[in-house]
Amino acid sequence: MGRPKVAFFDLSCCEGCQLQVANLGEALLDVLGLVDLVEFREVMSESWEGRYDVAFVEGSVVNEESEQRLCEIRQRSNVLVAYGSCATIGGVNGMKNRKLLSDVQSTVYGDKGDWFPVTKTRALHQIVEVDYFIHGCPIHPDEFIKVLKSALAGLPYLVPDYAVCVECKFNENVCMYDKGVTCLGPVTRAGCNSWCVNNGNVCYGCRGMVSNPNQTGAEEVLRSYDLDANLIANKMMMYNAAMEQCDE
Amino acid sequence: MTQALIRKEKLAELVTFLASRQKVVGPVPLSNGQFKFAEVSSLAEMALDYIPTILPPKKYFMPQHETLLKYDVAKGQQMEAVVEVEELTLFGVHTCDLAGIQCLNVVFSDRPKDLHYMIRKNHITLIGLECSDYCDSYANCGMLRNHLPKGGYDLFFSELEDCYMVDISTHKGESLVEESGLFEPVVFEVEKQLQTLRKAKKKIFKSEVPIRYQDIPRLFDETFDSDVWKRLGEKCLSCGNCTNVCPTCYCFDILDEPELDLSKGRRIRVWDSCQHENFAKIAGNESFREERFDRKRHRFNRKFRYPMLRYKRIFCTGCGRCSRTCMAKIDLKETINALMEERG
Amino acid sequence: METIAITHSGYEIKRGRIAEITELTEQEKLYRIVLPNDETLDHDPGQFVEVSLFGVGEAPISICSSPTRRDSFELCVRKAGRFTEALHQLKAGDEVGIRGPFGVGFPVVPLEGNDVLLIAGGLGIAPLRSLINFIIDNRRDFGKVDILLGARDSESMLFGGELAYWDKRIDLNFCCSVDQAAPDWQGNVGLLTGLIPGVTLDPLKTIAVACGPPVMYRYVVDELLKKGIPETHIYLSLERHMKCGLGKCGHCQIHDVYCCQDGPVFNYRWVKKIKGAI
Amino acid sequence: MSRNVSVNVEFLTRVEGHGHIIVDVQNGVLQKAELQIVEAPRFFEALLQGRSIFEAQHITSRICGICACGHSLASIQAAENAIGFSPSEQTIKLRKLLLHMENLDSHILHIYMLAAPDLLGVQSFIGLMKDHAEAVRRALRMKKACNDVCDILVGRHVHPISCVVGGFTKLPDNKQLEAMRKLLLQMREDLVPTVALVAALKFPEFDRETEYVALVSDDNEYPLLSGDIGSSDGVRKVKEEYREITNEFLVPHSSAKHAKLSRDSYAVGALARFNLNADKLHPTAKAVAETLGLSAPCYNPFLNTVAQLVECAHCAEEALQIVEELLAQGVVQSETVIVGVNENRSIPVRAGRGVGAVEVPRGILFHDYEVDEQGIIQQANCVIPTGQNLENIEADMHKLVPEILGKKDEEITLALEMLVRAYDPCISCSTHFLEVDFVGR
Ligand SMILES: Cc1cc2nc3c(=O)[nH]c(=O)nc-3n(C[C@H](O)[C@H](O)[C@H](O)COP(=O)(O)OP(=O)(O)OC[C@H]3O[C@@H](n4cnc5c(N)ncnc54)[C@H](O)[C@@H]3O)c2cc1C
Ligand code: SF4
Ligand code: SF4
Ligand code: SF4
Repeated sequence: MGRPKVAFFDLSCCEGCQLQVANLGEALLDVLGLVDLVEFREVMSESWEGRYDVAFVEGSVVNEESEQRLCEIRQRSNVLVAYGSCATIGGVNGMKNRKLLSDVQSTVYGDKGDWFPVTKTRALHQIVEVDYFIHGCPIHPDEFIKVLKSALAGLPYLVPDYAVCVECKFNENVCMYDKGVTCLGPVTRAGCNSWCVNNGNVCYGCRGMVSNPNQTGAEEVLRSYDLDANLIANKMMMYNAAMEQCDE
Repeated sequence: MTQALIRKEKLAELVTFLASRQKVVGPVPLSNGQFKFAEVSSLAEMALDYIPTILPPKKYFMPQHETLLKYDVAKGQQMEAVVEVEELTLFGVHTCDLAGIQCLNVVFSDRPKDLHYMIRKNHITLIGLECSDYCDSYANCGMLRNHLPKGGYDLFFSELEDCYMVDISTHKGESLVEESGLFEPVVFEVEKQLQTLRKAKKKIFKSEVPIRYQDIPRLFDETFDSDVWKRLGEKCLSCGNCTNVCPTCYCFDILDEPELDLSKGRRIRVWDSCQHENFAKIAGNESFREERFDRKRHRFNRKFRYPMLRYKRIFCTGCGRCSRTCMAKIDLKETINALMEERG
Repeated sequence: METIAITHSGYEIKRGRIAEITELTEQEKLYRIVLPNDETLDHDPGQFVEVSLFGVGEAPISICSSPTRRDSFELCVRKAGRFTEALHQLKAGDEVGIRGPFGVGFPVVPLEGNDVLLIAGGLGIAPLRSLINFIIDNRRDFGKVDILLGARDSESMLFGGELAYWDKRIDLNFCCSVDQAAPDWQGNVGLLTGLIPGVTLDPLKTIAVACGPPVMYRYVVDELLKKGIPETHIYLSLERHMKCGLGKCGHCQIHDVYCCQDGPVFNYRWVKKIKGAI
Repeated sequence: MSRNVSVNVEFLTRVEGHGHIIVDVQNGVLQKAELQIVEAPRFFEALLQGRSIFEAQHITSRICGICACGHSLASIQAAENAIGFSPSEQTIKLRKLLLHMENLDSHILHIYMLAAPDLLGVQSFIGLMKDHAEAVRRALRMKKACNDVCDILVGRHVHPISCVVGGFTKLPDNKQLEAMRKLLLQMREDLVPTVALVAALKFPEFDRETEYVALVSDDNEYPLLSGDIGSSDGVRKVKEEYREITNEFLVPHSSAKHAKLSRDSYAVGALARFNLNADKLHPTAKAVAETLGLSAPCYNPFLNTVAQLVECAHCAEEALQIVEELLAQGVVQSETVIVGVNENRSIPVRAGRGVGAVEVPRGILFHDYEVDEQGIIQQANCVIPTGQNLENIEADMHKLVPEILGKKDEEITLALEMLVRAYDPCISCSTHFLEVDFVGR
């Protein structure tokens, strides 16, 4: 049996997650020893006509073209992995869903807004079936490797469904709330090893919310910091706005 | 056993001596008036006037991630059970945390014994340190009678006017005292100072909640259906902070971590929390503590009632960490007060 | 940091070889497992083992064969998720890891000399099968034996051949019911609890043992009590999330007990006291 | 010679983002030479409106994964200018260090992984692994070193965590500075064979004189993080007047806006910086330029890759110097900031406008914010280097195609791809900019 054919694709995103893969350093060579990398537009000109055993797709769907591309990739892939917040939950691209699309277009392109048609931002699983999720903006290299291992072993990868706080406590950080600022750790699903808090910043919720967050409880906590309602909503929705529409 | 004393000016030398023997861990300051146990090489790096560290010393007895087995499935299910240990001196452990370690000792030495814990524990030298006042308003060690030393250490230091009175409780402690050559015999004057300290503590460490130790389990039994739990459930974010920081919470999950080639790997255990929704979920998606309030109640009962039935002791040390860490401001003392009020 | 190899840690596995796999339904497979060096598992009916696949994990599975059959033991596994699906991929000859047996099983000693009423719902038949075959192999030690079995439909009924055999035996009263009947179904239709009133029994001489999904218990117990069976004569097997099997990891804790060590089989008198146990 | 050529490269590879190259020659006459930008727009300017200025860095960093640190720095500069905050000297020093690492990292990626395969006649760095295994390992090691320094400094290179408005949320201690120093010393060593590798490459010969735009200053520092905007045609403006430099306009085949100044187009990037500021480079970098035969002014856009390597030497040396200075002085840990969305009011806020102008790997980057007295963003504008280069790339294509018409179609296509790649375009970045007032004039 040959090594599995692996390909990387990107839709609308910053391509930071592919860079995280490229940045694995020499571990990348170990990975390349296990798989047959057949397509990776950002760093390769090769292309592949056959089926993909594993397709990693980054970025969100923001227009009809990208929707079509995604469907084609899905059809040609045995396993589809959504990686990066844009792909798994819509991510920062989703913020525009809370505004009028026409306003958004004219803010940036003036009266030429309709030269570049767009749709609401959607995560991949809102359009096609997704087999694995690697959350995060950007993805954490360790989790990428973990998911790759699961995919190669044919096992599901269970995204932690507890809060970032758990890892934050494992790392014994001084809590941001004790430092007088608010943090989305308590409602955000773990898996990043509390990356941001380890580096002195707050969690922005890039991995999406745990499946059953106590949203009212969390808003209550945020309110006690004298933040206006808009700021609180903005904070909670920086990454999660595209998922909101899916709940509707 | 016996006692000795050490002059304050010799303490730095003692720490250097300990650090020359093996890794020494003590309380070091972080930002915002918080502390953690971390490796030190001198007294100057430590803050002996600390309040409870973010994580209790349990992280040295049962680390956040701990290898149980190493495996290799290249030829079937092959494995080797392993313990990762290192010789360690824990310096400056407060009485509440000593009590916490004792709780863990009880659990892990209960049959079937947990060898991983037991072996690691035997590699740790424990040096306790007495508090003369409450750490802060969250602490409630007085209620749980953990403000006084109750064993569980090799050496125990009580700070007096210009020396520390040192209680030597084990052979290991005794040989430390002898080898260091820094201790002196106890003199009557110093013994008197210790008595004065303990007397003063009696006044300071009054129970923060008007309930007697032996009545606490019954309170929880009688308030199982209380509305107080419902109210906590509305506030709780289920982040699990309270369990991770608790010196007597020991629940864990077991996971496999394969290496990239998928054949070799480790089976590890990782701290888990009864506050997480999936903690008690079984196949068919039935969960026995689906509601937040139910999980909250379970946690409190696991501190104050269930262990009394099983291990004949309360599993709250009074360190106050859970209240200190909770961003939803769920407070242990307030909760007990509210339960008492409601019961009338 | 030093790594010391240890033995008898409780987490080590025995390497069990799968001698035979029988597909019972689309969801359930039966595994016959042999331990190395002809070792006997030496379990009690109602106990469970932790089955392990390195790289995937572990899951508690009831032993569904009787301890009287000593050369191997059997597990009936339903595909429920990550681990059980991986287990379903295995072939005869493959190895699995085995820890255990764990827990307190069915009350074999109190049952002896008494009439026995066995009630199984769904997959609950798996652990009970161990007890049933144990009783069959020691038949004269027990009084009258009634077996009540409930399943979703005839398709999901497990151990079909064996059921027919039990049905045929004159020293067992066997009775089953399905929730939804296919057109060709001849037997009872309706909830399992509906079978209880029809059983003739001497309540003071009967010990009832039930095993099934948690929702079933409250109704079953109601019916048994209506029959006049004393609370202390009722035993239930409780399923909880389990990880270590050693009474440490906390997942299976109900009040002050650990299901994995103190259970999974409990007397109803105790269960009744504990809010939320069933 | 009258021939027809039709080049249609869909989804240009080994560039960041999505673009097509379209060239149409009819009877030997060039009809069309376009770099189509088909990246779906992401509307960052619109997303920023109504949000706290303290979130701007986090959001705009997500414009581009490759230049995330550059965006962060430009965003922070604009934000701090807008609210009237002055960073400390230590902060500025650390930011310079970060910018050096960003430029190094991006240039190495471009030189080894994106540009070198063309020059060595393979399709990708995977192809390089056969004959140039050592070079691939070295490239990965050098990239890893940049990442490791960034990990220590700001938590990660892609979307840095700890550099925020006000300073740094985490500061390196001596142990970490030592670790950075070690990595940079290794970097210095690895640059030597890199220079040898590039010296041996043959770059296409092609010249087109154009206007070059970059930061300029009156002191002796090679300006990257501060300065005025200058051009080789003698324009000089303060950064707040960047719009008079960029003069952006829309074209239908690109979701990225184009720009022009004194001529029909201008260029930014490593070569522009080199042309304007070569005399301010670190001596080691000057020596590298000499070895590689690069001297200012240079009008061959293919040599942008060479200018990048010269800058690598500069950045590595400067970064090392900063780290060594910090080691000597010690980092003042009390300067650590805790900001969040400023709910603790640790930074005073006022209404105002601020512009950030930073030399990021691909050229000069502008962020421009207007905030109200609560620090809420009213207007935002970002002008990205690649956008500024697009018109110039097309002008190059217009000159290049007739010169190489004698070649085979595949060769023409490859030459065009190489030309575009030489600019190291960052297309995801380039599709977010500007406001209404500039459109369609
Ligand atoms: C004492 C006991 C005896 C059992 N006997 C059998 C048996 O004979 N045959 C059989 O098929 N199953 C039995 N089970 C259930 C079996 O353990 C679970 O179905 C199995 O653990 C699911 O693992 P998974 O990895 O496939 O599922 P996952 O992918 O982990 O999850 C699927 C579902 O199973 C639940 N689950 C996960 N782990 C456990 C666990 N340790 N215990 C219970 N539920 C869990 C999850 O909450 C989820 O709802 C028994 C359980 C217990 C506690
Ligand atoms: S800093 Fe954030 S993630 Fe960490 S414990 Fe506090 S709230 Fe949770
Ligand atoms: S801490 Fe929060 S924002 Fe940061 S990486 Fe983790 S989930 Fe994302
Ligand atoms: S319950 Fe709270 S106060 Fe008690 S020991 Fe645990 S953390 Fe400390």
